[in-house]
Amino acid sequence: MKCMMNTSLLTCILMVVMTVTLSCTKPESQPLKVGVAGPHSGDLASYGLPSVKAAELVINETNDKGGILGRRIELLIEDDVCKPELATNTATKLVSQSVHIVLGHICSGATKAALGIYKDSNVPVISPSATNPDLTQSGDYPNFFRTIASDDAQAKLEVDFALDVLKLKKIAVLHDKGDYGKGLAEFVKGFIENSGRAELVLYEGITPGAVDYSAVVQKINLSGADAVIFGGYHPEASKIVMLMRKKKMDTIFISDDGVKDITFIKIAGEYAEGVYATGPKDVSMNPLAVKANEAHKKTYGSDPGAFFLNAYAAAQALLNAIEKSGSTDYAKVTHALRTEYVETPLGKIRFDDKGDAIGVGFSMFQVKHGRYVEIN
Amino acid sequence: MRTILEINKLSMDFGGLRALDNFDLKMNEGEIVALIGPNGAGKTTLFNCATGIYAPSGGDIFLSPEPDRKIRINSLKPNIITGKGMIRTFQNIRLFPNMTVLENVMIGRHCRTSSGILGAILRNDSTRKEESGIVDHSYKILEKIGLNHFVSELARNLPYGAQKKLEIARALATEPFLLLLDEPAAGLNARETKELDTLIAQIRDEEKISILLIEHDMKLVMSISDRIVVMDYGRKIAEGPPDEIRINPVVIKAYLGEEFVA
Amino acid sequence: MLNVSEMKKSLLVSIWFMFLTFPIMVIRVNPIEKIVEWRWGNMFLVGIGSFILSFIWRYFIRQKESGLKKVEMGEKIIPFFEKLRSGDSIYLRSLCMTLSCAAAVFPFVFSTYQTTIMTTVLMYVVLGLGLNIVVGLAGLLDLGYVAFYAVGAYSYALLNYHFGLGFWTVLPLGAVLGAFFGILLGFPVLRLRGDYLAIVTLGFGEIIRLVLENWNEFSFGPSGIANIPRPSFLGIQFSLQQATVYQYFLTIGLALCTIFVVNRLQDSRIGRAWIALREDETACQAMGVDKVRTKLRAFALGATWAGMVGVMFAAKTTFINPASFTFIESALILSIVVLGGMGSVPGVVIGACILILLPEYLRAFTEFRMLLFGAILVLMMVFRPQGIISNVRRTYELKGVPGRTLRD
Amino acid sequence: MEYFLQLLLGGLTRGSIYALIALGYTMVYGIIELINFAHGEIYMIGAFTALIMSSVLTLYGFNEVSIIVLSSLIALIYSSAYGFTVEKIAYKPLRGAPRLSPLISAIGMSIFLQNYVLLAQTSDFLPFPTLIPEFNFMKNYEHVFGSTELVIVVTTVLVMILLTILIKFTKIGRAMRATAQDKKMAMLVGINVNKIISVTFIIGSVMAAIGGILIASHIGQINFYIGFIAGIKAFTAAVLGGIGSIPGAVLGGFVLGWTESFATGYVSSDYEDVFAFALLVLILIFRPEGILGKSSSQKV
Repeated sequence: MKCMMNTSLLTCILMVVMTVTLSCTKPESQPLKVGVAGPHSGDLASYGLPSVKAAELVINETNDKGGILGRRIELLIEDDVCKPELATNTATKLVSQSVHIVLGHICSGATKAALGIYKDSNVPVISPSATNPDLTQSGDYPNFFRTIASDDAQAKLEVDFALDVLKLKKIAVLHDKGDYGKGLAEFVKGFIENSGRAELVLYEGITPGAVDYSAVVQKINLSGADAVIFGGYHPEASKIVMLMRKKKMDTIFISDDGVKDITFIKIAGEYAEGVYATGPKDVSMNPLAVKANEAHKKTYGSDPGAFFLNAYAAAQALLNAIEKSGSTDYAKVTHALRTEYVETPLGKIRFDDKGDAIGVGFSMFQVKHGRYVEIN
Repeated sequence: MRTILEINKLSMDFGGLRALDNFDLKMNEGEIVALIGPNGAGKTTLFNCATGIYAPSGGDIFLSPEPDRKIRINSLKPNIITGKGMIRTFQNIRLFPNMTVLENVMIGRHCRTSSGILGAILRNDSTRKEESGIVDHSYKILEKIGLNHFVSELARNLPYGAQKKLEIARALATEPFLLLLDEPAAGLNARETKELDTLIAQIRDEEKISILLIEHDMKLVMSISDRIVVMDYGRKIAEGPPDEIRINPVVIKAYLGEEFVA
Repeated sequence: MLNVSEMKKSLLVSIWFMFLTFPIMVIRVNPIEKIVEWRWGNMFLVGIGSFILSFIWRYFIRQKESGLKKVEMGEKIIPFFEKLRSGDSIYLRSLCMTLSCAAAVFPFVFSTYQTTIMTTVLMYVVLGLGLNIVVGLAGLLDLGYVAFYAVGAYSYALLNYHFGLGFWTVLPLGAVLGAFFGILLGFPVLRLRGDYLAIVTLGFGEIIRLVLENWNEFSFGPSGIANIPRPSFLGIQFSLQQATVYQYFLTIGLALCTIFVVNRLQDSRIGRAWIALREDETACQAMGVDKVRTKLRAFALGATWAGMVGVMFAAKTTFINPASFTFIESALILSIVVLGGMGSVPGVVIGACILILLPEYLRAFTEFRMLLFGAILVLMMVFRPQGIISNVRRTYELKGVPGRTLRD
Repeated sequence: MEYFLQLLLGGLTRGSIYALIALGYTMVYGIIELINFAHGEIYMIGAFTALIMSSVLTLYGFNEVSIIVLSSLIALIYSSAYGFTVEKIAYKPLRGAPRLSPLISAIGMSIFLQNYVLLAQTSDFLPFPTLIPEFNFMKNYEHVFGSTELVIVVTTVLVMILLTILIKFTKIGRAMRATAQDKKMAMLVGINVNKIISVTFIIGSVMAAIGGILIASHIGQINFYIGFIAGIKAFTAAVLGGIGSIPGAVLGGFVLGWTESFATGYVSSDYEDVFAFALLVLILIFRPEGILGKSSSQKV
């Protein structure tokens, strides 16, 4: 009983102390905290690390110019390994460190898990890569924005292209059973079935990392599909394309942003020729994109990785919103994100009410002579 | 004198090897019977069949725990057979090495007690009573066997002789009416063997437990057993009181070879 | 110590490691750009590092072999916990008091983040204790334990989604479903022993995950289920911070309950049967223990806790997808049990603290965290394979028996 | 019919890879009863070394044949060196420890090696050069069974035959069998048990590296994570065939490869792994010692 009394007394004292410390207003000169969250270790690290580099580049540049609103910017980099349960820890940690805005997370699942925490703490979040439609369309997360098109938009583009431009009649849809790939494939399947203009001859998931895909490739062959629409990332895509071509199949291969990566062409080599993939509008002529890529090369000595430009644009949009709104207040910043255009490597963008970017155009690309060429 | 164990035409094949061949055996209440025979004669296999570790290829085993009740125990699970009142020890000691001596014996009480998960968690009156009953009973057995100064020692730390005794104690905790001992004297020194001799007699006389034992120590066998059964190549080659067996030419031949038969 | 032969040995080790790490550490190729980068500095570092480490390694190996076993942890903790076990009331009471006070004020002293982490640790304590029943006590190597965890998490998410059932309703349901799946798995694998059992349970865990991943109509596939409500208290909705604290105390409650139950179980008739089964299956059965029932009980009880923690997990993260229930998760829980010391309750608690907190606080070395995690597992096993706290068998009160606490 | 044949041969190719890795598992398990979780990582390191070496050699202008031979050879040497070292560090000090300890140590080693390669090299997928020379083989049926597949299957069979000869007919093979049966006895009759265990790890690692090189050139890309999945599958294959048995591992590999191939071909690749594991569970329930494993009757 005595112990109980002591405990509660101690608790009371501590709570008072806490309240006092917490309510102390912080001086404005404190740095602006930008969280960067995503997978930085584990098997998906290659999708998360480029965002860290993008954030570092943008923020170093801004800090070199004297920061923003007279405040320096501090990066808080946290790993979530793309796991929902770790993402909630990551988010809580960032929130505990009173982060102002967050660039991340990378995977849709991790993003969903983390968003609830950011929402309760009024932290705006911009993801460079989480494409799950629910994130914006459900209306559950008013604090969420993204610089990448959602799955359904991409799926629509793929299906329209297949039906209207290529006039295909038999389509096989494959996915990698992942969050992103399967989500996309579900939409593709739905659009094809609704159109009534083409037949869905195959709908299957493949196991990423499996040692061999020849069985599923044979199955595509047997199904007599004119084209394969694949939802997933480039490692599996290149394996399937290479196998199909080695087996002398000339089935058209259409895929998504996860495949519209230069690595895909480098790995698949000659076999990549003719492959279609959707992706953000060609920005290679965009001077900002050129600049960002060069900065990456200069600083890190290599070409940027996946979602680098999306992350770069997201970082710029975040800083722009803070600058334009003149504060870190949640309402003002989100309002600014929705109203103020910003020049980014992806073009001039702002966000709509749901949080999707306006101005990030999507188009279809095809591999020609070892390069992705935009199809108009 | 009623029959408590009846084995009829028991056979056991391992692939092509016939380890038991139409083996018959009867045991009466209160008897100490020794099972002898050269290595590989099928003695341990018989134990394994009787206690349900192996399923015999043919024949029947009947157990009669009380008058007018005869149960066929072929291929019953070992734990069921133990529950019926027949228990065995092992040739190469099979204690629970990382449990204390007391706990080893307490395992023997498992089949005579019944508290379940809920009882264990709630530790209600009946469970507590049962628990303390288990402890007391087990301790009494250890006292009787003379292992009470080892109660809290881990079984693996016991000297060899004590481990052998502990096996017997553990078996006794299951309240058997028939105890099968597999080479209880193997590896014991003369003094320990002497103690074992007394112990076995004591178990029979005080606990009213009949005993079937496999043993190579002839001195021990001759001194304690009421009847000896000799096995060779899975068959019974002789049976009778010790004095008869001692001079039985068939037995001598099996043990020592042709040339020793006078 | 530092004589010539020792130096020579270490030099050899260092040369060997320089050779060994040469292609991976020194050369980095970019086959796409056709660039080869030579990093001779790394070779130098490996050489120096392995030279020094080999001395330390041999020192500890000698320590271990000479039977002194003066690994610090062991020396300090074991006697301490033995005192606890033997019911030394001063130690017990003071420790409990300190711990409970610390636990009670923790969320008010530390940040929400720290509280979340502690909640996670406590969940793994419960998972570890649950698996401890199966692996530590009954000796059945289960590599698919995470399946039951998934069952719990999905039962809350789905029952809430379809029928709007609340946390408190599903918590016992999760436990029951966990137990049910435990028995379901238990039945076919009863005959298997050792490593066969391990691989089948691994397969079972994978099957559950794959079904969740592929069966969209049932589980919403890889995109998972979002907006799972946090636990409520008499219908009051909490803010994030309050909910975190609330969950923290809930998990403490569950953990205490688990410790209580596991402690009672392992000192009961059933617990003894489990340990005996682990020690010698044949002898155990011959002594009258029903193998099938005992094993099934272990599986079911172990899975029960996983089911409950699963429900808690879903309520904590508010989002679940199959990616959280991979084999690595099972391996992590198993590591907690083995690292802590199989069959030992305080061991599991400490194991969970180390294995969950370590990667979390090693975030500073984000990149190296998993590397260190792997290395620590290996080192721990090499230098203290019985775990941090080896299990101590209970001694019994016997009236008027002197010297009853003899032990090794 | 052609479709069936395609699946059959596809399964054979896939099974060969499983078999090559499974051989390492089964040998190690046979000798020290340890599931060597780090074995998949050895396979990955073998493939990585081959990639690094071939890139370097290409850069220095070696001709094609010497690149293939040299980089494969170096990869085999290195992976066996890794296998050897892993055993010395993570398993040897654990002889006689509780049974689960080496298993945890192995899991730790596996995590360590994955991250070691991740940190020292890259997390990205890297294109792997075609180290298996392509040649004309049944030109008109190339889409059914190409030269690469042929090389993979033939190599596996050859390796299995060589290994069987090694174990059945050589001195070291006899010593290995003796050690597997009874370590204490083997030691008593003068076998250097530690050496035999090291040799086992080295041979197992060589198999894994062969598998790694073959599959990497077949698939055309690698990253640090390939070892984990292949490792689990191969271990499944080893258990399926009867762990400890060399032909069992190969047969298990083939059965697993076929199961996956036919499950994909005739049902759906969604449940490819479910079929594989379900088969494993079924086989173990009805034949707990695996397809070719010897049933060990317990001694009492």
